[in-house]
Amino acid sequence: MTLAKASCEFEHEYDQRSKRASIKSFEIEDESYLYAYTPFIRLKNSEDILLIISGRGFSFVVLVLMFVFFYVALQLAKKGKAPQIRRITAMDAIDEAVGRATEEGRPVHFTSGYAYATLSSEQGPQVLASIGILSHVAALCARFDVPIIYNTCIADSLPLVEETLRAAYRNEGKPESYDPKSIRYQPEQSPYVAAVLATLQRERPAVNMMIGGLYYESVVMGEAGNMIGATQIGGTANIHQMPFIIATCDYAMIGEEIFAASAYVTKDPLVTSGIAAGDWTKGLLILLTILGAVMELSGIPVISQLLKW
Amino acid sequence: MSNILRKREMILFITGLAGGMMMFEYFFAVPAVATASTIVRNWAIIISTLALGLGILNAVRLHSGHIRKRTKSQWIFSVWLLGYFVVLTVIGLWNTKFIVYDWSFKYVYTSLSSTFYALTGFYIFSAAYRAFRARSIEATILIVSGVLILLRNAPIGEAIWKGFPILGEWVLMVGQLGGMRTLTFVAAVGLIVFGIRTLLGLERGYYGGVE
Amino acid sequence: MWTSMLLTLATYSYVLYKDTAAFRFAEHSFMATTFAVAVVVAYQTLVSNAFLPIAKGDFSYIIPIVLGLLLYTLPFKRVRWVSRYPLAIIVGVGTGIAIRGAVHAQMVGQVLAAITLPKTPTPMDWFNFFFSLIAFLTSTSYFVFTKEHKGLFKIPTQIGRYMLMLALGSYFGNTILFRMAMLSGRVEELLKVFGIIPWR
Amino acid sequence: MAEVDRRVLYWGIFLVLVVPYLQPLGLPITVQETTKTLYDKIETMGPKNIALFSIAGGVSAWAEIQPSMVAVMRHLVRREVKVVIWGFFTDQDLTVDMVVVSVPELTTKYKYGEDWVYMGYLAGGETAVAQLASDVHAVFKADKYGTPIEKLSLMQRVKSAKDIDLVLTIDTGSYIGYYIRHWNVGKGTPVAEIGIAMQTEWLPYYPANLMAILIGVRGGAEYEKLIGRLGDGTVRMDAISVSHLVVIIVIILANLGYVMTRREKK
Repeated sequence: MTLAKASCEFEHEYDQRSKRASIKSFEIEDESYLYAYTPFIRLKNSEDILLIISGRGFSFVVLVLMFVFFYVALQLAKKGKAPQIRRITAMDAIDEAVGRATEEGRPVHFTSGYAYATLSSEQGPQVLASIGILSHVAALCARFDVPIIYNTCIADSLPLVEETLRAAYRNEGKPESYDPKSIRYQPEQSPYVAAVLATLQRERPAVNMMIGGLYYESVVMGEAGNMIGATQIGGTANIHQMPFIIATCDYAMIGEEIFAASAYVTKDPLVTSGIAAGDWTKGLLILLTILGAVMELSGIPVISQLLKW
Repeated sequence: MSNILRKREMILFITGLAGGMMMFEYFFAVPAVATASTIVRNWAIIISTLALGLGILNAVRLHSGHIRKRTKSQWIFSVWLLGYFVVLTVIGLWNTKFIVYDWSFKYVYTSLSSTFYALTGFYIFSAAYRAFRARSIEATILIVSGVLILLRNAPIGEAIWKGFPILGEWVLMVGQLGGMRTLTFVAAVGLIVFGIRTLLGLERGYYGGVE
Repeated sequence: MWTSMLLTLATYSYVLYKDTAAFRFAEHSFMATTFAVAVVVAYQTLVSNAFLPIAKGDFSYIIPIVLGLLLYTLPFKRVRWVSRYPLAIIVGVGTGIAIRGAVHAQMVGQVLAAITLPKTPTPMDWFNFFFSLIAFLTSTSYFVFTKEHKGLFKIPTQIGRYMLMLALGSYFGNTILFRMAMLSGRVEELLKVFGIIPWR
Repeated sequence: MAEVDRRVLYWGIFLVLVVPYLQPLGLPITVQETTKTLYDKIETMGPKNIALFSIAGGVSAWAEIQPSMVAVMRHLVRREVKVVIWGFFTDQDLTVDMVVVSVPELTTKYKYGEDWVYMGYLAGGETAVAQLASDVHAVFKADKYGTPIEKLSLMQRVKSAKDIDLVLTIDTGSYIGYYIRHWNVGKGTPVAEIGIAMQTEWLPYYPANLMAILIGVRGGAEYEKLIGRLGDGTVRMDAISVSHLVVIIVIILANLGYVMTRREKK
């Protein structure tokens, strides 16, 4: 099994001080490299059958470690030694916000963002986390008889959302109150934005929650929600939208917080134990960063070699 | 048979299998797995594509409800939506080059897509107006870094004072780096923990709460 | 051309004035076309990704089609559960892809970048190196969930918050550039269509 | 002050964005060295020289590259430099049309075949660029309109990269790299880039292999300033400048208002 050799060879000299580069010589072995992604993968030894793709070895170790940490945390939780989780204010605010909606007799609006319009992209987990939070919100809405509106453009998430809402109403003993029309689908991103704008303006929800794989819609929905004076709770792990969530929402969750929140609302130690596993991983890699920086500075590039393994 | 198939464990097993395959393929160079996971990815695309029908059913249900109930200042638009959609779909499936479809594609679909995207220009402005207020030290840092970037991007900043682009450049190339790295890093940690939870069936968003 | 601009104006009437009938018209026309385009694109995807391989004799592609059709059991209470199987594949693929990309590029890659020393450094480069290193460490401490941010631990988390704000502010400022360029492009087209400025 | 109706802001930004289109303001902008070198180079060229206009960007990139393309072409025509056009994007005919319409001298002052030619579309990526460097006539047998290459007097002078005095690669991808490798390193032809904002990643190759680089709308605006004819680039940069200025002013006002209301409360 031979994957392509690094086929486009051109030497280039780069002068660090002046930040100038120049090409000295070049050669092309095979034009097919233009279409192949293989140059990015270097095989260590073509004789081996099971090979770790070079450069990804350490990442694999980290991933395995995380599974181990998760297992340990779960076992600890089963023994009743669940770690304490710090408060997530945005989640605590949900109860109050739904309460306000009850008083004002206005609905609650919930949405999970564009997320490339499918669960099978790398945005999928954010949408799942969002639906996890939705199950909590829906239960509250069912309890207090507040209508809930869910706008989405992710067709393959519809079965999940339906089951989540139905389960929420059933668990509160009001299966007949579940209205399938509260889930509204629009194809693609911009019609979805249009529909959310329309919903906000026409049905004037008291609470506007946008949690998930948000894209440009974050600032549009956030400002439109502000205009009608809704309490806004937002969250995303997409870095490029975090500033807008923070700017437009009363309560914002950024990055890891939305994943943690979906566990946090369950208040179930078995579920929240995983958050501790995440903290341990962070701690480990932080130690590695400090150690690595010190060693690099003293001229022993062991850690950086390890990371590149 | 259907009792076994109904079990949550079976569904989680399939999920784990598909997820495990994607991860394995990424770390190990085994041609058989690579081929298999490409096939599974193609399956996922096909299934997602077929899910569009669910969305259409959803919309038809919503809007036919509006029409039946004659919802005030809505039902007429619902009629328009469904009628236009059916006509356009039939034409589009028959021939995408046909004038009605082509015209709608260019002047309604493409044009309005960029119109809606450009809406953010308005909203980002008022968001900046609200967010950029020096309520606290944090907010002040947010303003200073935001404004420096604005002055770097607009040629007028350079014309006002030569130092603005240099400061803005520093914020962009160095100042924001650490924070960005953290956000990338912790989002990944959270995501992986969440992913493990999903695969183990502990996650409420994915059949955690249903029997 | 004219239609598209009238629809654009109708859309902006929502922002500049209020929720008008014109906006509703634009909204519903837009949704209808997008639905139609989505159906046509989906049909083409199915043809090239599934029907053509089947026609060529690769019958394995019948499986995803059957799985996809299982989604449509959703309205029927007794057999609803079978719709979970196609979802299992979709969610599995999504979770797997997300995890594998996250661990490599977003975790190990970031640590590696944080400890990579500047080559041929100037004093400024050293300052920048330590600044971003400390920013990384402190702001990560803000995301510790199993410890309340109190006492000694409050110091790094507070600095971390400042660093996060620095990052988010710069992102905010940078995005304004692209969004303003988009909006000004729409303004340009409006003016051209209405003959206020000439086509160049 | 603190709570102005949002719609006032929206109207404000909308109207402010209209102004530069009605009257280009030509707000101050500093010309970068990487732009100036291209201007200086073309200033030294004349009717004896031939420039290559290679289109490797689609219509979708017009928003960014159109101003610099037009401005550079205007400059070439003013210096009476001969121009050869070819490209690698299927929708490039529209781009060529746009340039011809924007620079009418190409049809009035210039004679097709003698002063400028459009050779048409070419597939093949790096291989094609490499082959063109050594033998243009082996690749193109006729121009876009079917005229055999032998009958085009300008093309009689263009056999290989050595006959071209300046390559202008209009780029949204990696064609700039192909030209650097095969035309500049291989044959010594000067290469200049007209690119989208992302192309700054090639900046390190300036000036060793890349003689100039015009980045996005800003590059176009700078070039318009150099040739003394304000156009789309200037207008768009004005729009950016004005809108950013308004944003900054509003932020300052908002903060003033905030401080005032806080004082009143005290």
